[in-house]
Formats: sequence, structure tokens, C-alpha cells
Amino acid sequence: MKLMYFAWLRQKIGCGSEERELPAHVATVEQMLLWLETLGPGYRTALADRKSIRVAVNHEYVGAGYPVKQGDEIALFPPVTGG
Amino acid sequence: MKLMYFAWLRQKIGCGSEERELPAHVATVEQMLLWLETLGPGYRTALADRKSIRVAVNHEYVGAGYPVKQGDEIALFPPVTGG
Amino acid sequence: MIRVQQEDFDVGAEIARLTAGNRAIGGLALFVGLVRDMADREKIDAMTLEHYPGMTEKKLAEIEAEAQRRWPLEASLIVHRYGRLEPGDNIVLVACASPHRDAAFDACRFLIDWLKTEAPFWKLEETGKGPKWVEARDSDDRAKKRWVAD
Amino acid sequence: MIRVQQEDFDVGAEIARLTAGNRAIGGLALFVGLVRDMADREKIDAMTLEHYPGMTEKKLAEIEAEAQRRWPLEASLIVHRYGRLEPGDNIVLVACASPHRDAAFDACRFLIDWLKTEAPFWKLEETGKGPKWVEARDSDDRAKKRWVAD
Repeated sequence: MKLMYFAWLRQKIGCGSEERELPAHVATVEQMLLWLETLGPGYRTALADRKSIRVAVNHEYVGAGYPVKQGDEIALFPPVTGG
Repeated sequence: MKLMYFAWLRQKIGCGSEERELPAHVATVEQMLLWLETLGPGYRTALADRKSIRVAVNHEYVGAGYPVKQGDEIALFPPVTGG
Repeated sequence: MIRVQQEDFDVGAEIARLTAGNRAIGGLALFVGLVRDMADREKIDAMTLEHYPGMTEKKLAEIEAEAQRRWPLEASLIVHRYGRLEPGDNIVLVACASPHRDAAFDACRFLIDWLKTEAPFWKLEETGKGPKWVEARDSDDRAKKRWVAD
Repeated sequence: MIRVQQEDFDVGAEIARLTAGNRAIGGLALFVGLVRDMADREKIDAMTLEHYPGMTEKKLAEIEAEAQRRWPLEASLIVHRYGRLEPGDNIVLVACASPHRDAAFDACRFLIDWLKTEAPFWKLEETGKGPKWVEARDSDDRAKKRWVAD
């Protein structure tokens, strides 16, 4: 599974993109966020304010209950500010 | 008084601009239109459909009751279609 | 700024002039009106735009001043052509620059809506059936009324 | 047509390409977003636009397709820059061409409103107090909602 982080999420986690094995107990976006928080203080800080986090699975916006699986490209980022 | 005609009013009257003495009995736009109709068949045809005629006195849109006087620049034209 | 001219205009050059050195502009809204080759299902070979010199400039300047009063604009421009034009030719350019995009959009649309019903221009279309004066459209009067209740 | 690029764009050249040979276009509405030197009363020296390659192009293409579905467009274009930009620099260009001006205006505004809330771009501003991520605006969410009730 490819994980990507943008803007201040990238800065707080300290990395823009990483490959990880999805643990067997992680089946949804919300479970994935809880698991990521266990990976270190950078992740914990980055993910503290859930309201400020958007999740895209394979380039589509998804909600907390959306299923995740090995092989997905999953991106975490703050609300967008382009244009 | 300077009279100006545009678009199909110009074509029907057969002239784009003319100088005329304002008769003493003509005090308003409506009276002016009635007077112009007496000047010939081209004027009568051009002025037949009052709903399709706009009047500007000294570059301002005015209504039928607006006063006209010698020295004014008065323009008659159909509803505008620019842009 | 307003201009009434026979020559074509270069939108890129107009934008460059309008925004040059102004770093407060966050959004620039533009409208370009062009000659179509069809109108009311009839083929148009060309059109001639007649206008009322003197009143045209006065009306355009008034409309621009009104937009400047209603919205916080950093810059605005109206360029309107007259004379003979062919399909694909530019007719009119309206541009509004503001710190914010909503103001730029609203002011730009206001300008073109009002211009259509206030500025003394008339279009004579050359069609296969001969020349034809374009008739004013109710939809243009309605478009103008959008801005009157404000 | 959509493009995501680091280089600047030339609005005049983009318009020429977009409208070339198309005589059905009566109105062309454009929006250009630029970097301002002030934001929330703070001076901006520069900004860096980060984006999500792949998702950006997908989202922009979806938004453009939606505009094409909603309005009778002859042509449309979104060009969005990324990387480091300074005040006065172009950020984004949106252009919509249609036989009729209302469709061109509505589609253009729809595109920029949706792009602002859907396309994965993030702005990092360089201010006197150091770098600062721009926060999303409620007004942008409201602007997007204009189009949802349709």
C-alpha cells in the first residue's frame, strides 16, 4: 500500500510518501488512521485534528468508513486551497 | 437644434443628422415626434411604431414628456443591440 | 478605462496593461464577445456595428463608474469595436480586476449586461437574404434587471 | 482541456488556441487568479503551490466534464500552475466559450468555484513571520454550494 502525505501533514509526519504493509485488522479509513497514529509522535500530531484531514483512496475523496486494502494509493492532506 | 437618426431610423428617414429650427409649439419629445411626422413619408414610416423608438437628448435617455429646446442635440434610434 | 474603436484588440496586451505593477489583484474576470456565423438559424456573412459617437463613450464611462461604486475593483476596462466585422472577429472586451474573485466576476457580468441595454450600438447583419437589423432581446432586459434590485 | 504546469501561461495565446477556427462562439468568459502581495493583512513575499500529481489532473478533468454536461460549451480550458510564485504571478486560468454569454459566465464561475474546493492544491505563503499554510475558507465551500442545488 502506498501512503502519501501533503502540505502540513507531510511536514508533521516528515515524509511525503511511503510503502507499508496494511495490518490484517485494518479494513477502513478510520481504522487506518488509528493504526497510523501508533507509528510515532509525528503521525500522532499530524492526525490529531480529524476535522482538518481529507482522505483520498486511488484519487477519489472518501469518508471514514470507506474500505482500504493492500495495493491502494492512499493520500492524507488538509482541505485544499488552490485556485 | 441638431437631430440625429441611427440604424433603421436613419435608413427610413434617409439622413443621419440634420439641423432644424424647433417650431414654437414644440416643447416636449412627444410634440417633437408629432411634428417630425409632418415632414414627409420617410419620417412617418420611421416613427410609426413608437414602442421601437428610443430618444436621447444631449446624450441622455429621456421619456416622451421630456422638454426639448433649440440648441439641444436630439437622437432617435431603435433599442440598442451592442455587446 | 473605456475605448471605442474600429481596430481589433489584443486581449493579452490589454490584460498586461491593466494589471501591470498592481500586486493587490487576486482575480481578473474577462468577457470577450465575438461575431458568430449563425443567428436565429440564419447564416451570417458579416455584420456592421453602428454607434452614436459621444453618447457611446458617455454611457460606457457611466456604467464603468457604477461598477467601480458597487464593487472593490483595482482596475476595469471596456473596449467596444464598431464598423464591419466578420464571424470570429472580436466585438467587445470587458475586464474587471479585484482582490477577490466574486467581485471581479460580478462586476464583469454587470458591465456586459448593462452595456447590452444602455450603450448606443446597433448591429446590421449581412445574411443570405440581405441585410437585417438585429432586434433587441427581452433576455438582455432581464439580464440587466438582475442588477437593479441590489 | 486541462493542464497542470510550473511555467507561466500566456492568456492571449491560450485564447487564440481555444477559439481558433470556431465561428460558433459568441461569448468567452475567463478568470485569471493571481498572487496578491497581501493576505489577511499580512505581507506575502512569495508562495509555493504544492499539488497531488495524478489526482489533480483527474479532478480537473472531472470538473471540466461536469461543466460540459451542464452548459452548451464550444470550448473550455483550465490551466493551473504549481511551484514557487511571487506576487503578480499568474496562478490559474479558467476559460469557457459558448454561443451565449450566460452559459460562458456560469460555466467559468462553476469551474473556478469547484476547483477551489476539489482540486488537490495547497498554498504555502512566505510572510515576514515565516512560512504559513493557507487555511481553507468557508466562503469557498459556500461558493461551491451555489451549484449543488441545480
